[in-house]
Amino acid sequence: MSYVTKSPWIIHYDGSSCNGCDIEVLACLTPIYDLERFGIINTGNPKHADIFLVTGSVNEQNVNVVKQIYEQMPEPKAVVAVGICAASGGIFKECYNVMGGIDTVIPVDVYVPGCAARPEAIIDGVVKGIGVLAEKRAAMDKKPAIMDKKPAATVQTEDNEEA
Amino acid sequence: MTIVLFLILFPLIAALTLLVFKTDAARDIIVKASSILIAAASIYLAVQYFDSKEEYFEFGNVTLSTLMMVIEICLAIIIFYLGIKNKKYLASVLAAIQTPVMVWFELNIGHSITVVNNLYADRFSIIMGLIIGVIGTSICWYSIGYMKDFQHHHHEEPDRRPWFFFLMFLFISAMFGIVFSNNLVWLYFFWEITTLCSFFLISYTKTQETINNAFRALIMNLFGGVGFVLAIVVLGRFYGILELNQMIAMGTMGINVVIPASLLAFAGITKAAQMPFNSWLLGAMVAPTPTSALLHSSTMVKAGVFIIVKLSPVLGWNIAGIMVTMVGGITFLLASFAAISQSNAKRVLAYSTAANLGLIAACAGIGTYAAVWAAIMLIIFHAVTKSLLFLCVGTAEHNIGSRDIEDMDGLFGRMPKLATFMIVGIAGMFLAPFGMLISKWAAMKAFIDSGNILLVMIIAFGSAATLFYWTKWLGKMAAIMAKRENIQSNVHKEEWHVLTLLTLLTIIICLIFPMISSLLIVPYLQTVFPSVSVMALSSGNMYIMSAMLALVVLLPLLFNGKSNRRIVPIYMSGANLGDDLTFRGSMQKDVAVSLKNWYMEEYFGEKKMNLIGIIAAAAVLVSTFALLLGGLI
Amino acid sequence: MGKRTIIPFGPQHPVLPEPVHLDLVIEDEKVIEAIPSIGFIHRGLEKLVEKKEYTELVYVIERICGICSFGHGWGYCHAVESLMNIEIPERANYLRTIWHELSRMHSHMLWLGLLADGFGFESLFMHCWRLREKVLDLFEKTTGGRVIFSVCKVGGVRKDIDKADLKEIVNVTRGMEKEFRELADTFMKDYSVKNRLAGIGVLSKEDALELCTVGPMARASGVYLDMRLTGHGVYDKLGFEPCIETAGDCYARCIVRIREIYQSIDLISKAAEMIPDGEIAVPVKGNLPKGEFIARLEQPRGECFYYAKGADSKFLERFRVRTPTNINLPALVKILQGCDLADVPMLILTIDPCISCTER
Amino acid sequence: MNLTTSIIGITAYLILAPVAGGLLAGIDRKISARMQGRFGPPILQPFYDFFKLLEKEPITVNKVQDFYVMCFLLFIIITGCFFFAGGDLLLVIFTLTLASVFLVVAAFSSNSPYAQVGAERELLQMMAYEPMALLTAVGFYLVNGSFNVADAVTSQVMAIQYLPGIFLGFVFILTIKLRKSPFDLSMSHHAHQELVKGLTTEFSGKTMAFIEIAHWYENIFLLGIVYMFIAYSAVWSPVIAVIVCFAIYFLEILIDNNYARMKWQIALNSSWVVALTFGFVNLLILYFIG
Amino acid sequence: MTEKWRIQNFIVIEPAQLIEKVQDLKADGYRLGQIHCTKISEGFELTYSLDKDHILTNLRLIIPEEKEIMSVTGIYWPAFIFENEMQDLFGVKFKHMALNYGGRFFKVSQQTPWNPKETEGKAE
Amino acid sequence: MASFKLGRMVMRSLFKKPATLMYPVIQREWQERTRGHIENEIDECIFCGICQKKCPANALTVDKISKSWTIARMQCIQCSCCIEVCPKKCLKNMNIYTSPSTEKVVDRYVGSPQESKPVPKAAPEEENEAVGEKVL
Repeated sequence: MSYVTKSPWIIHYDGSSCNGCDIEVLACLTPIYDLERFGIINTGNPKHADIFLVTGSVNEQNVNVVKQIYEQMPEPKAVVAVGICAASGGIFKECYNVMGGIDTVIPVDVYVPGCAARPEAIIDGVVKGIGVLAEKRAAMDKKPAIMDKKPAATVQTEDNEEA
Repeated sequence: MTIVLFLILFPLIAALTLLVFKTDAARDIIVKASSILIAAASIYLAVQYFDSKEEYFEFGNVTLSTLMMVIEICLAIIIFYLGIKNKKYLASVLAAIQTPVMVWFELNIGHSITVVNNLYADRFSIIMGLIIGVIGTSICWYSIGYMKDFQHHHHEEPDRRPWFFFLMFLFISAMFGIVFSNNLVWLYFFWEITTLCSFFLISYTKTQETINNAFRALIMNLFGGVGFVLAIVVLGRFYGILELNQMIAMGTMGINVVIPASLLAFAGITKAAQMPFNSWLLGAMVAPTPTSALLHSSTMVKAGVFIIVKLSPVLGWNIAGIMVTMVGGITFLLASFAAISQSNAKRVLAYSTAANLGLIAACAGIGTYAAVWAAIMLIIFHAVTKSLLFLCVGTAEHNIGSRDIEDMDGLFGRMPKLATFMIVGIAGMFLAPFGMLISKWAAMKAFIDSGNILLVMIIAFGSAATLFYWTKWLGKMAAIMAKRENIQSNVHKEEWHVLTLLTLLTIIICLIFPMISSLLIVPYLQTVFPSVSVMALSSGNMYIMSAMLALVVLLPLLFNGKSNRRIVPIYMSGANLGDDLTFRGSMQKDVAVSLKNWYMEEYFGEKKMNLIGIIAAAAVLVSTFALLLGGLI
Repeated sequence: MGKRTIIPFGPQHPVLPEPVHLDLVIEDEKVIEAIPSIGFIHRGLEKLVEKKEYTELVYVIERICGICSFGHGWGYCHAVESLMNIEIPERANYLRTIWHELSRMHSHMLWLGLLADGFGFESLFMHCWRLREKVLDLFEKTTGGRVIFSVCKVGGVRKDIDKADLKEIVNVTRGMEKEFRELADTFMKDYSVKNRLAGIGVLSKEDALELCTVGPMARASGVYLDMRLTGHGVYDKLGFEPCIETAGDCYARCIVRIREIYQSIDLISKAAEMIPDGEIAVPVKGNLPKGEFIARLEQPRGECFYYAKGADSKFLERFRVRTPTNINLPALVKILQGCDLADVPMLILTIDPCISCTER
Repeated sequence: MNLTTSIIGITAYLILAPVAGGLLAGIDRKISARMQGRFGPPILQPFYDFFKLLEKEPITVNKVQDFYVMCFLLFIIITGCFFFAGGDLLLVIFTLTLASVFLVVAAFSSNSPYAQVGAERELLQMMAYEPMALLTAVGFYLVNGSFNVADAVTSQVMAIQYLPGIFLGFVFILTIKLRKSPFDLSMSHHAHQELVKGLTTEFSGKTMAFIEIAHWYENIFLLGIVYMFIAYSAVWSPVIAVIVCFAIYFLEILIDNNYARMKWQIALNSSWVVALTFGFVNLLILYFIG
Repeated sequence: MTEKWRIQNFIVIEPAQLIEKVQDLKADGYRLGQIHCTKISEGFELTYSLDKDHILTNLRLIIPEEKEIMSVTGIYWPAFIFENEMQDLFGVKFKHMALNYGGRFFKVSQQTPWNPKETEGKAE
Repeated sequence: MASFKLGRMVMRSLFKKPATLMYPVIQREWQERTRGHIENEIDECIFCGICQKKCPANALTVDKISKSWTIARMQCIQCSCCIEVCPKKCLKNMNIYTSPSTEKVVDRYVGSPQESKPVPKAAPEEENEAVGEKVL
């Protein structure tokens, strides 16, 4: 069993969400829910994080940010989309500036439903994410050389839509 | 004795030759050849007098003395004229005071005193001779390349390089004179030559700023000169001696020589740019960098502390000793603080120089065996490391076009070799296994043992400040910035020679310092402090330090720059544009990230620190002399 | 530029719960210039008026922001009801007021926690949020949701609170008061906290007026401004008087919010006492919104505008929200200048930013 | 202390310090969590974190960074070794400074905004605690006539009797060194800081693991200095000293949970004032009575 | 307490009067509440809401789409928020804005989404 | 200089049982009104499609012909709007939430005389159909 399962550090990024899921993510860290029981720390720094919690959907402006945070996380990493906005754009799906769920930009491993997602659901989601992490870690052992093949630096500069 | 004479006279000959042969090629050859000769001679001197405790030479005759006097009068006239011409009347006044007094003294009292030993060589002067002979000449060597660039950058101005090299070698000659003269009149003569040389070297570019600063240096040093003259007069008139060793011997035998000692120490304080006279050293930074390296780090200011250290047996818990200790302590603390607020590399170096000289002075002022051990160690390490740093800054300035530390961002990418040298230099100034720290450690221990708790506090706080300003510079050097072009191929090869030499010296001296200590310093100290001999550092600790240094040097070699890790862009809150240098900023603009150091102006502002320091140090000086005068009356 | 450091602050930054970006120009740690940039959450949801019927739109409007959710729902319903000339039942008005004040409690406690987190007082943050959960439990009991209630609808409210629950609300909030007093004491009297808050980001009354600040931000600078004074809801019946402080610094803003929590507890008790029996909603069938109306509401963060323009159809022609953070942002730009880097999170937090409100 | 005891001291430190340090960190986190009304992580959590970090994909922002961090770890260990071998306290402090400088330079080398600001703050903290650290050594020297740690713990007198001021001052700077609130300026174990992760922003995976373990080593050695204040030749004193170490650590946790993070001005002012008052006055009195 | 929320006060003014009116109101102690825009067939309908003592006064002006209008940021600096927003989302043109983000206040997938241009290709 | 103002609460918390609800170990008790997920008593359902039309999040798909009622779980915002508009009141709010999943769960209820149980997982192609549509 990999140690990743015992100490999954998270990073939380608020896409274009309504804050509802964000405060529930934060609430998970607080005494009543206390994610630290599982060894989870909210690091706030992608380079330390194992699980990427995204709330809210992607829009024009934050798409590069989401991508960049994802790329800056070292392997193994998992993405948990919290709330239905992150899953599919939710109620804002039809808004002109919403591109859709997080999976339009980066691969999502776990979807946590709810509007806003309940802390219990987030805990469940993160625990599921831990499972994904363990699998990815095992896969890394098998073929350690194969990591992310894309050169990370090039992705965020593209700005085609603006012109 | 011949070799001592050679060391004093040969640079003079070289200087005059340089004034005659004005082509680049000839100059290159002369400078290189004489540098090698001088360095070799100083090493030979060290070897020759290695075993003997100290040697005194009867040398000199009336003609020589008269010649010196004539030159002195000429110098005074020159200063007087320059002062009038540039409306710096204070300089003229000071010159008009000291030289007539000196001439009067020599014609009246001086005649009647027989000076047996005009020259001498002991282990301390050998150390100084080595510093001047090796480091001083290597700075001249470095100047060959540097001054070519300098001329290139200032092509609109006339080529004054012959004059420059003349002054450099003249200066070296005078410095040798200072460290080998036992006759105080001679010492004074060389002392004045260095003062005037520094004036011309500082005002080399002849802009108004440089002339002003040169005058400031001149005036402050002339103050010291007045002190020196008074000391000679007092010694001659009341004690009937003119020989340095006799004076020190009297002091250690219990005869009160505190008045001449304080006057001489005062002269030392001005020359060593201690507060309240530190501003000349800062002003002198306008000069070409080799000048700064030669005059203001490794030699001229060292003449100031040299005389104080020489006097240290008669200092200690007397009023002269307390004066020197206090002034040194104040300078160390406040100059270290002031260095924090500086971003101009040369000014940082200048403040650091003033601070370290303060520490040396404080050690010498304490006047115990262990303290003087620390002082001499500091002199050695400081001379090597500081000239390395000055020269590095000079090279950097010519290649990146700025001497500001903040513009040296990413120097590691642009000039890796230079940056490495600089890192060694910086580390050498304050980090654990390197020399300066060892000396500081010894100094601290000496302070505690001497029971001077105020100094203990000063060194504790001063070192903290030192740590801050060096490390932030070190950080700038170490920063790896993306997309930096390597431009170090433009550097002259002479510059590389010297930088490499000094870097190696910095490391080697630290490695062999237990040897230096036991072979040179301890024997010297045993002669001047015959009674007690408590070592500042246990030999065990010394070897631990050397071993640690070896480790620090070996580690990078082992590491070898290999890394099989994936290199990723830096974290910029998710707004990195991918090149690690810009981020997507407000208004969707691409903003270049800019990382600068802290300067804490409101805490450690230069003006504030200088004001406090000058007032405090001046108060110490004034009250000391007031007490001395009061004692006389 | 000399010794100036320019760093990106956000969009992803752990100290900010929401993405906002600042180009921070600092010297040592002193902020010389801070240029804000928003837009990371802009969804354009006001434009959904074209796609959602006015009765459904309330669910969208509630999700402008998860913290001020209830207020948004109320504001929207209020505006639309005014367009349709509907007078909602008194009980519904009372219920809305109770929920709104509970929201204020939860929002302020959340804010206090975040503020504590902003100045690195982790245990204070934890205890604030621990206490806050009790309010959330009340929400869950009465509405079924923790942050988004979906109880407001055009014409009234969807759920009633029965007597027992009302009593529980009063008991729980009153019970919280004791523990909250300890937290409030820490905020108001603890040396280290006071040191971080007092004298930081001072906004004079003149500046507060000039920069058109609203809410606790304005009240902390001594501006007499509280939309509850306009008489919406049942505030006039409860005898409401706003909390005003005069210092205008972060500390004063903190005090204002703490006092408002106490005030909310009182208002809830009073409302629970005075609540009349009756219907909780009136039917809206056969009546379509037309004309225009601007409703204003005192959200936890301050005055909020809801502009609705009906087109005599099921779809509104225009709906617009101007949120308190929106108008407080210029003041933020102002107070950020000359502060320390360590104060930046503090200052951003003391305007209690709700970026998702601002950008919609 | 003779060679044998020195070697035993070093070996014990090398092997036990990370274990004890990790456990201490775990207990710290548990107690903190309890103080915050939370259940908290398992006691062994720091070890899980450490091994997890080792397992992560190795990434870096430049080639030299890892080297500096390795040096940091190495010299922290060497510092501790000097200390537990009974060496010179000043040497220990200087080596510690060297190690810390390596960490700062590692952060500088990344040339990344938050790491840089963190590094500046770390430097400032070093400047803040350095005088008091040196005065602590001076205090021991004045009491025992030697800088050697070995002489202090076998001394005839209990150091704290003579050095109460120095002890308080040292506990004060311990807050900085243990990176506890109110002085967790440059990097914090707490997540939400204006500097993201400050100094350690650019370190990840193994590098981060090394920093963690270096901190464990460092913490144990810092508590060793606390131990020095109490322990002397009396047989029972080591027991008391260990208890005091725990008490001090608990005090630090309590302080951590009761203070807001202060700004750098306060950090610098207060620790210098503490050094100037507690340290200086204590030393003065020692001079007078000694 | 009266029900002040019922008072709406929509005052229709000419675009040329705007600055003068706003200045007068500011001198009277009014505070800028909000500015918003509605796309109508004639162009834009702008509403400037000002508040004094919790009572609203709304200035209403209708301008053709191409017309430039004076910015009120000179009087009420915070208005830059609203003006930039309208500039980005509707394409209203302002003269002399104190702080002009130049169409980069919100980054949106299409230009002026509230007032889609035919030339921009397909609208909603 | 008042320090340790929080001290009492901190020390009390240290020795008290933590406030943490040990969630996965001890299950949460739900309130009666808790909005978790929507169930359809499919036998009652008349497939009128009002819920689909009114759903603000477009999470529902009703197909009268195949008698199916499909809910995209990862799109439902639990607003209970559908329950309110349902003429047959066959929709029910259950207070347990949909559990997180690695896929976007779509539940399809098919009403037929013989079969009255919900089919929790839909076939993949239907899933795509339900959630894959992109809205500009």
